[in-house]
Amino acid sequence: MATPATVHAHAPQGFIRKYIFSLDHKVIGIQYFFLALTAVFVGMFLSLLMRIHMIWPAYSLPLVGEIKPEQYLSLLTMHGTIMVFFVLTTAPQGGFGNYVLPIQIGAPDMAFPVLNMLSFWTTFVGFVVILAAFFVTGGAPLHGWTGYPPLSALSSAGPGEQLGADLWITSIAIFCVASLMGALNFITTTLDLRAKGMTMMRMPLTVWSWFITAILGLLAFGVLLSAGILLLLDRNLGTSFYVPLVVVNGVVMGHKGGSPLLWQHLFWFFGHPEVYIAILPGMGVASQILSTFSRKPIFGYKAMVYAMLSIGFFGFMVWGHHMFMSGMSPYSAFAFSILTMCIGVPSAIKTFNWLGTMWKGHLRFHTPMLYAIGFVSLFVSGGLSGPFLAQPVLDIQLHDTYFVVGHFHLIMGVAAIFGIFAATHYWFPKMFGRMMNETWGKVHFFITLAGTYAIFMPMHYLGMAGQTRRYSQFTEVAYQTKLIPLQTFMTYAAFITIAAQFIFVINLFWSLFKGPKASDNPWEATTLEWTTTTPPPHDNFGGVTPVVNHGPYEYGVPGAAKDYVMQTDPPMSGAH
Amino acid sequence: MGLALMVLIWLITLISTYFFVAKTWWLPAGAAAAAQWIDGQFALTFVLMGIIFLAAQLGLGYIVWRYREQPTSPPVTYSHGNTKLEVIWTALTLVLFIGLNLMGSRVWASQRFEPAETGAVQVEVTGMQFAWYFRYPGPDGKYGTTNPKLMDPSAGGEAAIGMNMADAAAKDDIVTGTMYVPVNREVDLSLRAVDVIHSFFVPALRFKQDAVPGLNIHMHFKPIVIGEYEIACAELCGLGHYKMHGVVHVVSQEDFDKWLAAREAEKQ
Amino acid sequence: MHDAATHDDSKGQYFWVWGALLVLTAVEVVLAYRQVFEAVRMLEVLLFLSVIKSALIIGYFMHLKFERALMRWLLVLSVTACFVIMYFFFFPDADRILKLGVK
Amino acid sequence: MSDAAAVEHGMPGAYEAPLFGAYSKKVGMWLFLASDSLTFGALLVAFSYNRISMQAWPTPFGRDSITNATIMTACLLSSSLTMVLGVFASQRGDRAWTRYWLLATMIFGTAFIVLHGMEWSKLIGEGLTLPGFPKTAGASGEFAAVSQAVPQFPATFFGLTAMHMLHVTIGVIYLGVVAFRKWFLPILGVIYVAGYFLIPADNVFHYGFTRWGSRCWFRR
Ligand code: HEA
Ligand code: HEA
Ligand code: CUA
Ligand SMILES: [Cu+2]
Repeated sequence: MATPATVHAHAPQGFIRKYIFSLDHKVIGIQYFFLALTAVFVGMFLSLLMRIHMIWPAYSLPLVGEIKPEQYLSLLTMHGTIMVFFVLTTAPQGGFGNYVLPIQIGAPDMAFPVLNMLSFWTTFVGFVVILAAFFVTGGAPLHGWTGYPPLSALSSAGPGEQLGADLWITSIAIFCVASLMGALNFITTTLDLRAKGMTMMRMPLTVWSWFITAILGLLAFGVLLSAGILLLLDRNLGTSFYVPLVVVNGVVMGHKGGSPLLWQHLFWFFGHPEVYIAILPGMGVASQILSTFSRKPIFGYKAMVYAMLSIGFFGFMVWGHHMFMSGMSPYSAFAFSILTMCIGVPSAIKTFNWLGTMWKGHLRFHTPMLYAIGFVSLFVSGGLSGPFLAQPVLDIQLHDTYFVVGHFHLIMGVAAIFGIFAATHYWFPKMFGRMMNETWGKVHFFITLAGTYAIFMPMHYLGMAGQTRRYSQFTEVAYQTKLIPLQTFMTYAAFITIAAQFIFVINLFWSLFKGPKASDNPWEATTLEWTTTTPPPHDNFGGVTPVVNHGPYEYGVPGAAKDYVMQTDPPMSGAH
Repeated sequence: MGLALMVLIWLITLISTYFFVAKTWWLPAGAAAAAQWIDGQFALTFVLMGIIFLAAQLGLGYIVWRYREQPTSPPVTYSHGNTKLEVIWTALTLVLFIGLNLMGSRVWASQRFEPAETGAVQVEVTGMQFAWYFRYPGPDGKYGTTNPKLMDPSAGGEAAIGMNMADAAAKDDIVTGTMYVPVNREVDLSLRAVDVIHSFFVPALRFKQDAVPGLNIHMHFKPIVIGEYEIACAELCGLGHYKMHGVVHVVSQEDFDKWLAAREAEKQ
Repeated sequence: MHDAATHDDSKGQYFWVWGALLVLTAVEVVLAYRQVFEAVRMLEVLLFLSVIKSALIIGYFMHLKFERALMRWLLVLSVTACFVIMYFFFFPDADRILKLGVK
Repeated sequence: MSDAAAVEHGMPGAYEAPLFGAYSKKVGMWLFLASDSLTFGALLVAFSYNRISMQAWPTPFGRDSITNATIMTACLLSSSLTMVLGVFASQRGDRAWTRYWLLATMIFGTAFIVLHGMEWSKLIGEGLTLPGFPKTAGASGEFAAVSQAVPQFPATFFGLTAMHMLHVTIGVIYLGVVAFRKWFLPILGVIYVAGYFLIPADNVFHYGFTRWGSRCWFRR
């Protein structure tokens, strides 16, 4: 397998080796990107159906027909799962990470290209398997993306809990394997393939964020894999890891002695690091872009790195905040609560530093910058509901209400997605050699920012008023019927926002073919991907390995010829 | 562009804040002893987070507009940050967070670490797809045993929770579909579930606890306002999750005794 | 295949380690089979012996001993830390089941 | 993998020194081990969780089982030794001995798998079964009772050891690929045929191994 570097210099020929089973990290990155794009549209379509059903439960849609409560729950489960796994774990890490990380550290490819290809195709299989759950008897599972047993472990507990649930778990297990392979590759690449002069403390914050994300993935996905395997055993071989003696509809099930809490522990041990897996790349991208378009060095580079490291570190010790009401030991809740609050501190550092970066800068409002600013705004709005949820006493009221739904949509459903939007607009020229249309990008940005706030901010009000989540309609509980007008407003907001997403895809595809040609460094940025040609050659730097002489964000350096100093520029006297 | 963005961010911030401050949608009026504490903690957190929210968002909007690139902008200051500032805000947020946290934990401790007061009303809550059943131990103060093999949800009531009528302690147990509790007395709940996880959530009483199959979780609360309060199931439990609701009637002690006696009489 | 880390290439040590592992296994078996200690103490002793064994295996056979100190510490600490926190938060709940479990 | 190779062969000056001073494949292997130990760790934690939450945990294994398990452990321990010796041989550039040591490692691994399979078959024969599987006809010993009373016991036993067996099997196959390259598929075929004749038809492994295989084969 250790082929000499010369082989690498010319790209493989033939369609299949070049575009389908390519070993080139750039092609794989683009494959991940389009997989995520497909997934996000599936997920979005599901959320559209959900929003419609909530307000007009009896409405019969063309093609889809009338949605029954159990089908609503299937939509919900698939929406959550697809969005979290196949969009937010796939696009920022597998997509942009794969494409950009090797270039940003000056490597010709990932450390293990074959593994890289395998992890993409494994992810792809996982996606196909999860979609298949829609088409089997009983339909997609209805146990939510968290899949709490016994509901998820008993095929008689509800429609969709038959083959559909097996497929769901299998898909997740496959996804875990794929992510483990990916994580391993990212870490190794970052450790071993940095070009001369690219010390750890000169890596762009994006690289740091992908690196830390990969570490989280490496430690977290294995646990979910095991948990999933045990759940499969419970479902199919009658074991009782998660299921105690239960009676479903008068029928005594054959299980006994298991504990539903075990799954919750295992799931959230993975699940909380997972949400940081979703946001960290977004943070990296925001830092990169804010610095670039403020024409200022990032404020507190080291602090940013340590903040991300400590987010990763604490991220493993807070999972219990999802379980305050679950019957977990109330003493553990104490510890989890304090640790969860601690995680707000590095997030606060990051927020301050983002603001500090823009402070007294020269802000250039290209589309990526708008999304990065939107990211900061949404991250703050979504993050600040965290300290409410993190206090067990308040969580008594807020747990499993729309307050939580509002929290994670703002911070994950939109902030992290804004990270993707920002990254797309920022790296599109490099990836496809053309510029995206700025005007339409801005139109899309404004509608999406206002629209998503309009959908997800009211969720906090609903949550405080006691609106429980995962309800397919609000007609049964008297106090909740009073909240229907607000829900209706959210549905209309969702219509507009979802419609606006077509501006984005059309812009994307139009620019892919018709956009103006991009120069090598359209944003006047400093990191290594902008030193090579657009799009980069097969081995990224055309046979040479770059030598790095500067930190990643050298903007406005006094005494420099331009207002930015590329990382590969020759060393200057007097500057770092 | 900078102006437009500032206006949008400010608008979003102010409109959002307006609805919070105007309490257009707010926590339902509290009807349990703990509500006062919880709401206090909520208000405190709310004010603190609200200030940070406003400061951060309005600040963001302002920076965006103020520092947009203009021909007249002075050259940027080349700086890699300020360690002192960094340390200051780290320390501040840490203190703030931990302080907030410790303040809130007292209520938690009183609710969860200590058993119910003596003389509390005992109620056993059983969740099953998709109904709540409430059991009172009767004069003997003891719940009779239940047996999974006897559970028959279609029959409802005692049969649904599988009460073992051969057990002497079960003879005077009362099983109902609505919950009655006397005002100003602690309620000692035992929460159980027979099939999947449910969650007993009464917003007005500031009470929520998952009912987990295989566990018998004890919790207590003290209603202090007479009234009817709705229960909503707060843990996804299957297709009927949205309609798994019930009512807690908080009544005076006399009314409660009367109600209990009537049920007892019905049973004979 | 050979990296810069200097290490003692003598094969002998591997046979020693191998022997030690076999002996430890035998000791474990005898202890467990003869029920030398009472239950909890027994578990502690066995756990202790297994930790020694896995340390030997990972250190010698898997060559962790010969890696850079930084790598050694990072790997061992991160994995151990995960288990330690799992230990502290998972098991109190398992214990609660004993008390709260439906009899 | 040219770049990995580049670092491996120490292409001077092109790259920053790797943080851990190890070439990529080695780092990759360590990372794999870290994630793998968490995967298995989670299984063990699940097992301990169930065990703690259970008042009476059965300890039904008798002398033969323990002896057998001891031998199995010895096999695995020895396979580590032969593997290390194999690494030494390859460092000396001694291809023949590298292959022999790898072969020895595989033999120990295979011995483990076979002993494991025999142990399983015996236990199943004595009535230790998973709830989802048919009960062993006529079994009424302690194991049958345990399976009834504490289904957790067979569940964790089979679940965890199956994962481990799978792990060892994949390892042996991978070693085979390393040791034999293109010869490996024929060898695997031979093993398969041997398995087909050696495993009795009423054995569980017959399902996974030969019956499934022969079905696929003859249906065509
Ligand atoms: C990208 C994903 C993401 C991120 C980053 C976060 C970040 C945080 N989350 Fe969130 N969370 C989710 C995704 C995410 N979460 C999801 C998906 C769920 C629900 C899962 C389900 O049940 O389906 C959830 C649920 C959830 C719960 C459980 C609620 C419940 O079910 O009852 C809790 C409780 O503690 C919580 C807390 C936090 C906290 C404290 C942070 C912190 O990291 C936030 C830190 C950020 C800030 C604090 C804002 C910025 C800082 C400043 C402006 C500085 C100044 C601020 C102060 C001094 C206060 N989250
Ligand atoms: C990333 C995660 C993500 C995203 C983006 C969304 C987006 C949306 N979600 Fe969802 N949602 C979840 C994750 C997400 N959600 C999860 C985890 C749950 C919980 C499930 C459970 O309870 O089990 C949930 C649950 C959930 C509920 C709660 C239902 C209930 O509890 O009963 C609702 C209700 O309104 C809802 C609605 C919406 C809507 C209207 C959108 C809209 O915003 C859609 C508009 C879409 C966008 C603004 C994004 C467009 C993005 C792109 C076009 C990206 C382009 C991609 C590339 C370039 C690669 N979602
Ligand atoms: Cu019961 Cu939801
Ligand atoms: Cu969390």
